[in-house]
Amino acid sequence: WAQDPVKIGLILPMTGQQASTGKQIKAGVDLYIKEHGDTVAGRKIEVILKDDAAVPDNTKRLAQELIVNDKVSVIAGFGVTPAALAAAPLATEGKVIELVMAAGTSIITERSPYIARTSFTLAQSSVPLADWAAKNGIKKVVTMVSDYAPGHDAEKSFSDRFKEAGGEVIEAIRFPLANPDFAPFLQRAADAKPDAIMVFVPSGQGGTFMKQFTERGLDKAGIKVIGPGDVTDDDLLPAMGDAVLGAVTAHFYSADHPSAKNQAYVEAFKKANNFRPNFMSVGGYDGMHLIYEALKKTGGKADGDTLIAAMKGMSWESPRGPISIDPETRDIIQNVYMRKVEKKAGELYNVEFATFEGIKDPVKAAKK
Amino acid sequence: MSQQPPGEEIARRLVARASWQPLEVLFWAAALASIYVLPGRHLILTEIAILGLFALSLDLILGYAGIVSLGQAAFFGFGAYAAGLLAKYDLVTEPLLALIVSGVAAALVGFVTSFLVLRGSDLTRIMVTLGVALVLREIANRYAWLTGGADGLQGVEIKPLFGLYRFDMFGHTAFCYALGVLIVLFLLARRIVHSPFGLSLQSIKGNPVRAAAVGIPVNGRLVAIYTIAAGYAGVAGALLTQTTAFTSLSVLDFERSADLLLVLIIGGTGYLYGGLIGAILFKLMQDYLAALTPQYWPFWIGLLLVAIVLIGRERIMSWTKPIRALARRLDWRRSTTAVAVEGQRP
Amino acid sequence: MLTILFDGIAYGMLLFVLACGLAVTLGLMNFVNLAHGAFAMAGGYCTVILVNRWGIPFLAALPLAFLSTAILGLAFERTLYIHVYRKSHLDQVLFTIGLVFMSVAAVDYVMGSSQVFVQLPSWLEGQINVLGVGIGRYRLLIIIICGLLTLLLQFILARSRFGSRLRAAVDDQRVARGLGINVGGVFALTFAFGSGLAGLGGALGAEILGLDPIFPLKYMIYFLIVVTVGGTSSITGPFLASLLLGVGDVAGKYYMPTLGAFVIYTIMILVLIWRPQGLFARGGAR
Amino acid sequence: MTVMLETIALEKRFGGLVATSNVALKVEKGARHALIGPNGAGKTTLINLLTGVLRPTAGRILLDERDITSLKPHSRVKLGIARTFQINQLFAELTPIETVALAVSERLGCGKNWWRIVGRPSQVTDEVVKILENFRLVDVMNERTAILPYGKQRLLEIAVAVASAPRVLLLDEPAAGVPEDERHMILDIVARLPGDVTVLLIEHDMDLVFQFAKWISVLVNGVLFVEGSPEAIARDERVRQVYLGETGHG
Amino acid sequence: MADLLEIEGLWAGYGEAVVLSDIGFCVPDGQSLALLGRNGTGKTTLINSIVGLTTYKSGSIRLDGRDITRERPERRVAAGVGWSPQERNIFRSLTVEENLTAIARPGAWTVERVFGMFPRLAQRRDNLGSQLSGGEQQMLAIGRALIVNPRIVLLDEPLEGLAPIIVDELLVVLRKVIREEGMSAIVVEQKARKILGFTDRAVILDRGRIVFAGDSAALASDPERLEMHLGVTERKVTPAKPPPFN
Ligand SMILES: Nc1ncnc2c1ncn2[C@@H]1O[C@H](COP(=O)(O)OP(=O)(O)OP(=O)(O)O)[C@@H](O)[C@H]1O
Ligand SMILES: Nc1ncnc2c1ncn2[C@@H]1O[C@H](COP(=O)(O)OP(=O)(O)OP(=O)(O)O)[C@@H](O)[C@H]1O
Ligand SMILES: [Mg+2]
Ligand SMILES: [Mg+2]
Repeated sequence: WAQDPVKIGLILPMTGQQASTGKQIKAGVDLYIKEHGDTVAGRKIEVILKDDAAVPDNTKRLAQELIVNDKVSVIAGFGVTPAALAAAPLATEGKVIELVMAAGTSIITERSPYIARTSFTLAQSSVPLADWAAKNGIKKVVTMVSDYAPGHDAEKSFSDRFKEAGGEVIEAIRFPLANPDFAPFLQRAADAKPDAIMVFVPSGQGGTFMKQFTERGLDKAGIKVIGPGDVTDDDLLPAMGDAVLGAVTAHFYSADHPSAKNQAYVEAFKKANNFRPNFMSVGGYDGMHLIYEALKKTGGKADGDTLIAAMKGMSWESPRGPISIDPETRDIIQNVYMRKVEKKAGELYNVEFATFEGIKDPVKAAKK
Repeated sequence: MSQQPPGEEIARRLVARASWQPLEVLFWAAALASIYVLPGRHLILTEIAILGLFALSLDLILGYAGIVSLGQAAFFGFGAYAAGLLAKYDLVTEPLLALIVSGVAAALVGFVTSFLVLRGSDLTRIMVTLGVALVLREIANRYAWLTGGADGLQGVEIKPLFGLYRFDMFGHTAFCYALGVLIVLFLLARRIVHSPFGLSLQSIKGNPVRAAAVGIPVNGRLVAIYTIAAGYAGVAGALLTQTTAFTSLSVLDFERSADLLLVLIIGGTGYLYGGLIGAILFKLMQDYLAALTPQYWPFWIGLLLVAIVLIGRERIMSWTKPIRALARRLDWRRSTTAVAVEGQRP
Repeated sequence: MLTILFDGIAYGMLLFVLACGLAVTLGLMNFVNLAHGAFAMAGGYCTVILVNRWGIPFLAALPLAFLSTAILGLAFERTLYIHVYRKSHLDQVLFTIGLVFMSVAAVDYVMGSSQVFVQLPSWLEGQINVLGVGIGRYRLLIIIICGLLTLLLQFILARSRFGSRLRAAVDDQRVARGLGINVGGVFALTFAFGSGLAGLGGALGAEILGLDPIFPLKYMIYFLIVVTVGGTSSITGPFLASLLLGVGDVAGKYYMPTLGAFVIYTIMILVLIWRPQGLFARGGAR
Repeated sequence: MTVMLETIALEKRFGGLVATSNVALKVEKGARHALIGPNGAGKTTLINLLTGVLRPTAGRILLDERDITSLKPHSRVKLGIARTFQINQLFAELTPIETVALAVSERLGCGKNWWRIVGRPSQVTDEVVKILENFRLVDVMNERTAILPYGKQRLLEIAVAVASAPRVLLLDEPAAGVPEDERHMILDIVARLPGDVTVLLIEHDMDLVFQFAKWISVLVNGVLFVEGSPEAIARDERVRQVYLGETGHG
Repeated sequence: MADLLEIEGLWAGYGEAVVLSDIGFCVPDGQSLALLGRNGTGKTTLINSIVGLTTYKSGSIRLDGRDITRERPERRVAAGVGWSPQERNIFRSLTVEENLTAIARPGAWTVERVFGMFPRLAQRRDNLGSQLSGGEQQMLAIGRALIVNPRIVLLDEPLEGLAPIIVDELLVVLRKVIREEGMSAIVVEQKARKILGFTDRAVILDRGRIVFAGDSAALASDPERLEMHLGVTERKVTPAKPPPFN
């Protein structure tokens, strides 16, 4: 069997609202394979890409087909939380690895013993953000999040921690996931006169939000934007204009991360794709790394139990910095950086200025 | 003209509308055969069967009663959540029974909302049905404690069918189950459309003013068929939940209703098979193209849709003439009845 | 809260510019052009390229966006749409959705799937403060352009002979031709005009709504709502409906953020039950 | 003789226009009654009021002494009012067989039946046969109505009305567009209806009117102008002036 | 007198179906022609073919010496064809006045002149097309045919649905226009006698072919011919009641 390829089913939203997420991850995966070859531990790696358009019942069927017909060893990708959740029972039943490369709700990894994650959880960046905000003179905050699980996660983790640290959340606003005009919500936030607005919008919507924020003149009114890094997504940042200068976010990856590894990564990525990598792409890149290394460790054995065992505790240096897989929760442990939007060589970047090291998912940590 | 006395000829013509055509028999034989012939494709076949049933529900109101709806997902979603909740909280554990309950529940919703679509033009109806589906979606989103909100309904576990057949990962049980339900409901629909009730729907579609002048209670008939169709959609939704043990807000999405409309138009309205054929074509096309180019498959689907319209359904139908001619030759009743009736008006 | 009212009006006006092209094709030509949003998107991307890449001033780019989408619309009309006018509404849906799919994938291929923005001149950014009411400069511009447009449209379509020839052609194409109306020409001109309006809307709306390849799908429902609520028999109908919806939506979100999109859908359903032909339909016209 | 259909102070306004004004019309049981009048006098409007297509602004309608003013159109059909339309109202996609079968099924009360196939019971078939033969529609019975020549469509229009075996038959210009020989056929068919069927005919073809009618009402500008026997109407100078003209009948 | 309209060997129909076979006749300038025939014999199809709305198979149509066989309908109108369709086809969403102004072409016929001929229309000038009585629609259809100021006007059963007094007036006006203004006309009519006194020539169609072409007056005084082609008998009433229906 050593000659058989190891098949990886990559289920991503390649069309629809979340298409940019899919594109980034796919590019990350491709880049990794290009750099590291398509053979590992004597076995060829074969990636089968499927588009679920972020519709969970598509995800479920595609996962099922990949497992049953294509006999994949790993299903990977998952642009949104419901998609990742929908596939979980199949991972358990089929004993295949479900590797989450994007979705960021805390609970996902608890849904099957075969799930591992190389992206992030929203709590991971929201909690350090709350700490930072409390320490930096921000007292009153309005939270604004998209009304779905990751948004709720971000809102809850931030508020809990922020209140603990003595801050005040004067209003919590949730807006629909698909939302054309932020104006009324922003106006409402502004009328509450906070020191800062904590915002979470899914990858891709940050641009509109920031535009309308400045259009309203809130920056001039002295209100800061803080949030998990999605709102100043690297993908969109260059197009957002100078208005976003100074926005402070907490996130695990910035294209500006000042390590040699990252500089090489960004360069190679741009060359291959013509656009800047964002945090989604490293999820895909690191996910492939995790699979490769685990296979090396198992000597090419790719059944679910062996592979997940090999993944647990694995640690390595990623473009984002040092990361590892928590042996208990199979979730990712990583640094979270505080960043501020600045202009470098005429382009906007999230420039890191502080680091919180080795952050575990706070939600799961709190459960113990 | 035939040599028969006109009386007999007329009687025969009336009944011939409802007689089984050889192609129909062939169609269902092929469907049944796929259980054995294509065991590896049962997953997608199940989806096709469900989509086909869903399209059938739209055909009943659109193809026969002339009500355009862009909100069938409302009933589909309602059925889906009903089945999910019934299973999750162990309210009705037998899948078939739960399916029926879900269908009836969706039909009730259909009955209540049917009064909204009695008036207005096509466009109005499109928007009202769409609005109903969107509002329902918002409600499902809002009551996340019950429905799971944007994360989907988790923890649904479907008990074995009749206590015997477990829903396996290969989807064998699921396919047989879905196909069985589809066949039963298809037969029922076929019966309905060939009945005087069905004919009266067609007349309402053609000319409601005249229909009323013939003594047809237009609104009553529309309410009835809308309710039935909602039940069909609900059953389809429930089937989806039961065969995937999962449901999420996407069952109520606008895209679902829109795709459904596409499916039905591709297959053609008003002869019952349109939805089924459309479902087969659309799913296979999508599956094939998405495998070929996961990122840009919508382009090719779009191109196909455009081509279908530009070439024209009649011309496409004429390409299948040889097949139909062949089927007619195979018709065992040909000698006795000389079936010149095309029966179906695609 | 006057700022909210102002925002609502601007949002409504934007909806109107985006949807009025559809009101023209759907309402006056009786053609279900779901690809309307694709023309809006074309206008948007056209502006992005003109302004961001070629450095053409924003205000100069607007008429260019109008023109280029109008020409694009004309080209499509002459080659493709012309074959579909006589088909059933359902076929039109199929056809135009097909075009939407194609446009979405094609733009994704050419321009990438991330959102893009128009780089506005600085004099259009930020707010001015009039008597304590925060007025967004950009939104003010939208209101002005839209107001002028409405007057122009009203004049062209309701008063002129062109308007009645168009409506005659829609009522009965065959007979209109038989009575000497150049149906092809009238339709082509109208269609191009409608597309141009969509393009203008896209150019103006890119800033507020964001521009990405799925734009035509994302906003299709909104366009349709405007047109149905307003009724298809005039231009003032959709105009007033846009304002109603814009203000309703913005105010609803401001005062009851948890109800989200409820407000706009509920308004729509209630209006359509109350007046199936639309709020401002001309009595019994269709 | 008993009055079958009666209107009391019936009025219909369209905005500023009074299309029917204080009309008190009595049609006797079994009558052969014609309604004539200039174009736009309100004849069709009156029929629409009688059948429930339009709601009157004021006044009442009695059928066989029962008030039917607020009944839905289809309920009035159930009570025995059938009509033809001045401008054909047919089912373009159905064939004449289906159209007639539909009307017959509905009358026999099996319209709600969703289980049996159209055409069973055979009583339906028998009637369909009879009607198609009577109206010379057998040769086109399997064509889509949309492509029938105008004259045939006209016949089908009347056949549908007759198929619901009415007690009161309202004919709105039935002969318009029908060639001369078939005009007489229509008249024959109407003549052969059972004697107790009440017929109200609107027609501008005076040959037909005077052959058919035993009683004529003249409507002008929404008002009942004169009524009388055909002879009296033909002689009436005022009717000549507003309607019949100099070469008119008489 | 020169021939205004010349049709030669015309075959036409709808789609695949051929309805008209080998039609040929002429209408001289300033003359009128009665087009007769039973139900479904192709009268409307012939009119529609002259307007340019059928599927053309072969043959030729010339107007004023110019070949218009392949012209589009709107060009034929510009060349001088006016048309009143059998089913009237009033533009529903235009007012009476707009129905006229939308298609008007300069010439002797103006909106006011049409309203002068049909005072009833003048009263209803702001009514939408969908809100007219049958006869009013017919008047408007005729008005539309005239207001394009054609050389030849094609009237497909124009008398249908009009009150007798209006019919009389209309025929008087038409005759005057034809005599004095040199307009030509083709009039389709079911009741041959009504029209034969008015027209100069007559053509009878049967199953898409011409079975008679000649002088109107001659045809009018030839009851056998009328009976043979049109089924017109001088029967007065048919009291010989057959067995009752039902
Ligand atoms: N919906 C409407 N709105 C406004 N006016 C209308 C409407 N329907 C009919 N009318 C007007 O009412 C008047 C009466 O119309 P009606 O159809 O009853 O006439 P009629 O007697 O049947 O005439 P005809 O002999 O020409 O058919 C007409 O002047 C017509 O224009
Ligand atoms: N759209 C159509 N498609 C196919 N066949 C048609 C169409 N319209 C008419 N026909 C056929 O063409 C033939 C001639 O019809 P036409 O309407 O020209 O007759 P007509 O002499 O005007 O009859 P009428 O006296 O009823 O008006 C008929 O047999 C009819 O069935
Ligand atoms: Mg009338
Ligand atoms: Mg004709």
